[in-house]
Amino acid sequence: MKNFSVFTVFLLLFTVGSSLAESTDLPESVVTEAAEESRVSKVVDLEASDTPEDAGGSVSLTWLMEIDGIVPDSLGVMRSDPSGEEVLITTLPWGTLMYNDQSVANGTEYSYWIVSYLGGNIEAASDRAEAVSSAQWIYRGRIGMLILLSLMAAIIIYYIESGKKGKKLYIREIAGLAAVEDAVGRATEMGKPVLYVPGIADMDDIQTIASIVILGRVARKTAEYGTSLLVPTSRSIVMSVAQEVVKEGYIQAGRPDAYNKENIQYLTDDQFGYAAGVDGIMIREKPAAIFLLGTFYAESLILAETGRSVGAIQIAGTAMPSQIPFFVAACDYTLIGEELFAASAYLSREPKLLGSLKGQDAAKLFFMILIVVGVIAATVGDYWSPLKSVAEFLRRLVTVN
Amino acid sequence: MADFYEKLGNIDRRIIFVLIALAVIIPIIFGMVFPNPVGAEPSRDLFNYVDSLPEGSNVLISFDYDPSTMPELQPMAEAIVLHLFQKNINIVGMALWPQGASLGQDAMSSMADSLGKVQFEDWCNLGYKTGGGVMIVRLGSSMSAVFPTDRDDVLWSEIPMLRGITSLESFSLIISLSAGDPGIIAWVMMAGDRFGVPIGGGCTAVSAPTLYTYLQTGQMVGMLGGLKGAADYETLVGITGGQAVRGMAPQSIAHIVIMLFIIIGNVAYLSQRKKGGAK
Amino acid sequence: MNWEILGIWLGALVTLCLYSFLYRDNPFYKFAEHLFVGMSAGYWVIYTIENVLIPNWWLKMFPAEGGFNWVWLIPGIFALFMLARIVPKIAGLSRLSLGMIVGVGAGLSMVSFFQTNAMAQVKGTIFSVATGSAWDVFSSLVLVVGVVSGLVYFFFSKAHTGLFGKTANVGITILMVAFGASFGYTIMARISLLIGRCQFLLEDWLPTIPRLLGIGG
Amino acid sequence: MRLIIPLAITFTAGMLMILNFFIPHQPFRFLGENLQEWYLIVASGSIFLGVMNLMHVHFRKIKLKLKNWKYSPVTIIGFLLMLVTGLIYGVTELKPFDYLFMNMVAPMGATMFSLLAFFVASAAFRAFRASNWRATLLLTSAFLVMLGQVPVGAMIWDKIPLAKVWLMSIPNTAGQRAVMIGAAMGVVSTSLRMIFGIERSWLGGAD
Repeated sequence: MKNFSVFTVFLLLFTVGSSLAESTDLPESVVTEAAEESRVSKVVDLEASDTPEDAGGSVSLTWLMEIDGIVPDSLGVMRSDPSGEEVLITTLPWGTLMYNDQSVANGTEYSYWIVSYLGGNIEAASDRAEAVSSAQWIYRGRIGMLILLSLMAAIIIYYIESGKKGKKLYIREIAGLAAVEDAVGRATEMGKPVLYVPGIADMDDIQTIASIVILGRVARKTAEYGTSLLVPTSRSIVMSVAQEVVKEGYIQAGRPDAYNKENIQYLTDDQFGYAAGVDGIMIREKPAAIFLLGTFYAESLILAETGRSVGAIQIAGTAMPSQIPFFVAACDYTLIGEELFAASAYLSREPKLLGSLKGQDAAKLFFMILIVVGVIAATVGDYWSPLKSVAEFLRRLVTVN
Repeated sequence: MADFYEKLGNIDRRIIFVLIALAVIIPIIFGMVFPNPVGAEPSRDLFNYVDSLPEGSNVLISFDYDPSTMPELQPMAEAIVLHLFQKNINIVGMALWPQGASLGQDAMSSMADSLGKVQFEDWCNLGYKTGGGVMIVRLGSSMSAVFPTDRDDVLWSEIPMLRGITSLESFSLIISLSAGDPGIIAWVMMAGDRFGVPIGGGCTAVSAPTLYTYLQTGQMVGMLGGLKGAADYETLVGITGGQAVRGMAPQSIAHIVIMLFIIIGNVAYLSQRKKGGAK
Repeated sequence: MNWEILGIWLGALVTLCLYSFLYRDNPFYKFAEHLFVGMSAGYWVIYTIENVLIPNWWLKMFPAEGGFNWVWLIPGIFALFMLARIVPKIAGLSRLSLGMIVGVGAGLSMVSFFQTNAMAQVKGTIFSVATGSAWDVFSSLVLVVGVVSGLVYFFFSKAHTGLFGKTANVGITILMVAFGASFGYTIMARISLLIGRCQFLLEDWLPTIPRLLGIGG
Repeated sequence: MRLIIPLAITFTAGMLMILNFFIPHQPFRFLGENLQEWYLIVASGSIFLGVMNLMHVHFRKIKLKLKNWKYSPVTIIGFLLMLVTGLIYGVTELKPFDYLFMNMVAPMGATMFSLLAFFVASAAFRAFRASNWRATLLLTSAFLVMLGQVPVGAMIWDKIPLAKVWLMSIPNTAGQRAVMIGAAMGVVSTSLRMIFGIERSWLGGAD
């Protein structure tokens, strides 16, 4: 009967408000005892800790449930701060095993416990767990990546600078890019347009950015040759940027009058609606050269096969591993992965851009060495343990959490 | 003759289109079913592993998918459940995806009804629990602490078949039917690698290639990949005219048509080249 | 008027119109293509308003519980700058928005590509090759050699001659085998799409014809 | 000169996104998260630029009676149909907008997607020719995987499905990894060129 009244007090307090300031004088042992008598499952193994690697203001709670006992309706997460003020933070469906309290201040020690409700009454409570929230300045699991990324950036910038200083840099032939001039030339001879498809991603996609830079170079060539250039886009911003760079290409070629804004048009944001529209353009305008450069998904082959059927020279390029095989099968030339990003340097031959290619190579070399050393260390490490830790270290270095 | 090969090598692609369309339409109209022999592949490995389990062992099936991938994964679920029941192995179902729990319930209860298996004695469904990999680690120390009740709030202690089960190590095999994350990878890393429980699974065709590496390293005992994997298991278990096996008929004919065209293309190409006709 | 049957018919007609493209360009395809472009553009405008502009912008600037969050004026202003392109005189303002978009995109791509494409893949390749059967060892070696020689192929600043060129050749060969396998593997998923459309036409649409003619009821 | 401010914005935004990845502390967290949201809003708001262009192109076609102008009204009507039903009835289920989407836009998308079944066939026929040994490897590996995907493969030899698994898990993984690691280098380099304003042609001419 005494227990019952205790619960009534709790219930009242809960229904009236969430503050439990007055209930602090209730001995906690009473509640625990009650739980055992009525045999309602309580929460056990409650652990509270600062949410790691965040901007602070958050405590993570995890717990388990006692198994033998009556199943409660729900759980209530309780918290008290140093002043002793107790609050019910939230009620959770029964069966939940974790919660993030986002309503704490940094540097304050809070005490947490979880109560089990049955029929609106608190029937059991867990032990308490304490935690202090704090903010961190770095994701510890990302330090390895930070080091490697900074290293790479430094290498690339170093080579860009040395390129600027006029150091002569070699670049190997890239078949797909060597063919750009021929493709535009052929279109001119045949009196047919050039079609440029910058992919279906938006301007925030790095492949689209790379594609737009190449578009600028291609536009300059079409302007020099006096061939019309069609650019259908699937994103408004890409359309705007394409208009700018094509116009600029025509100005640089000294033919601003030949620039036709109407040739660069938006179709639709819809992946397959765009594919249908571009297919229509291909089959009606019959371009002699088609460029498919940027981010492509499943529409890659729909475009490439239709382009093929109108007899165009096709130069494709993407870094999407799943779509490269289709371009390889259906196009005359394919820029595979990194080759797409090398295109602007290749086409412009600007020393600083060539420098960045050299930097990329150095970075690749670094990773190749990392792989080879790692594999040797791991393999030999199976027989001679000191090397095993080397392999472990390298694996940890490239692990990102 | 060379002229013939040249024509053959440049067949109008519309002829290919018509044949592909027919290859798909005809099996659908006539409801064709093809024999589906299963080679030495991961699906057979999984079947053999399950087949070798002793009667009365416990197997955990995690239904980690939702309705969008049902065409591939539901036939797998049904075939595996049927196999386990036939072998008198107890099934404990659970899910890392919210909707997986009810899809698993469908598979288990429909098979149980037809085979006279009893819920709570031969099978039970613990339901969905959030937390992915972290939750799996906890299952490694105590199953009942994570699942104090089953999906319908029946207490763990009141389910007779769970009496001998304490942690993941009580299971002879864990099978994850997985449409993505969390799924097989979480089970392999958290349950397989940490607690040494054998892991098997089924996944969509799209994600199969990334999971093949786990077979290579022995972190998985076998795997069903996509519709073909589902059809394999149906065949091995002896389900005739199953959902997946039926889907294989148009697939098979279409694949054969494409392969025939590749052969035709090469015959034409090589003959032309022999005669010096090729460029 | 039975809306459900009308819906099936609309779907079937546009499906057939688009398939006619496989034969050659024709008025039916032209019609469906123009319709598709128009309707999907309209769809995306509404979708964008309902799913981005209202919840992610308007409701954050003017929350349901009242008040005004001035921070959300900033993206609004940037969006207006972008739209300034319509007026030639102030079209230059759009460069400010472009600068932000490209900056966000470049920064985000840099870390995400480096994390998932470089770090994770390198990590996956650091393992002991001397485990399992002779065949497993061979496979592991092919994997490691494939990755390293594939990377050699991508070297730009060194001529592909001599030993270096031979390694690059191994790399491009492995790439070709990979592309072939990937192509062959994807065919099944593509055929499944066609099966889906054929089932729609044969099992959903065809049966409505006798019903419409009053035969089956 | 007019490029300085946009380039400064690019630099700031790019650096913030990078720092946000490594530093959980404020204000980086707040700025990083907000910038992504802002980007989304700006990109979404710009959709009006595109549709205005679409309408302009088609009205112009009709006015100048350019080639195929008779189809332009179809695009315009289709666009307005979706726009008006969406604005009037909203996007909830069983409303006209949803009806049009489910019964017209979605089937058209699915149909275009399914064209791939035909195109993989014609591309395979044309591209997979044993013209040199490398092309032969491409062809063989595609052929083996295709065989391994369907029952015929196992009928011929029960190791063929295994060959498929090997090709997918070893050479395919190796090839994909090489492409991905290489591409990551390209992305880092391109991003750096953007953030530091080394490559600025995307801003058009203004200097």
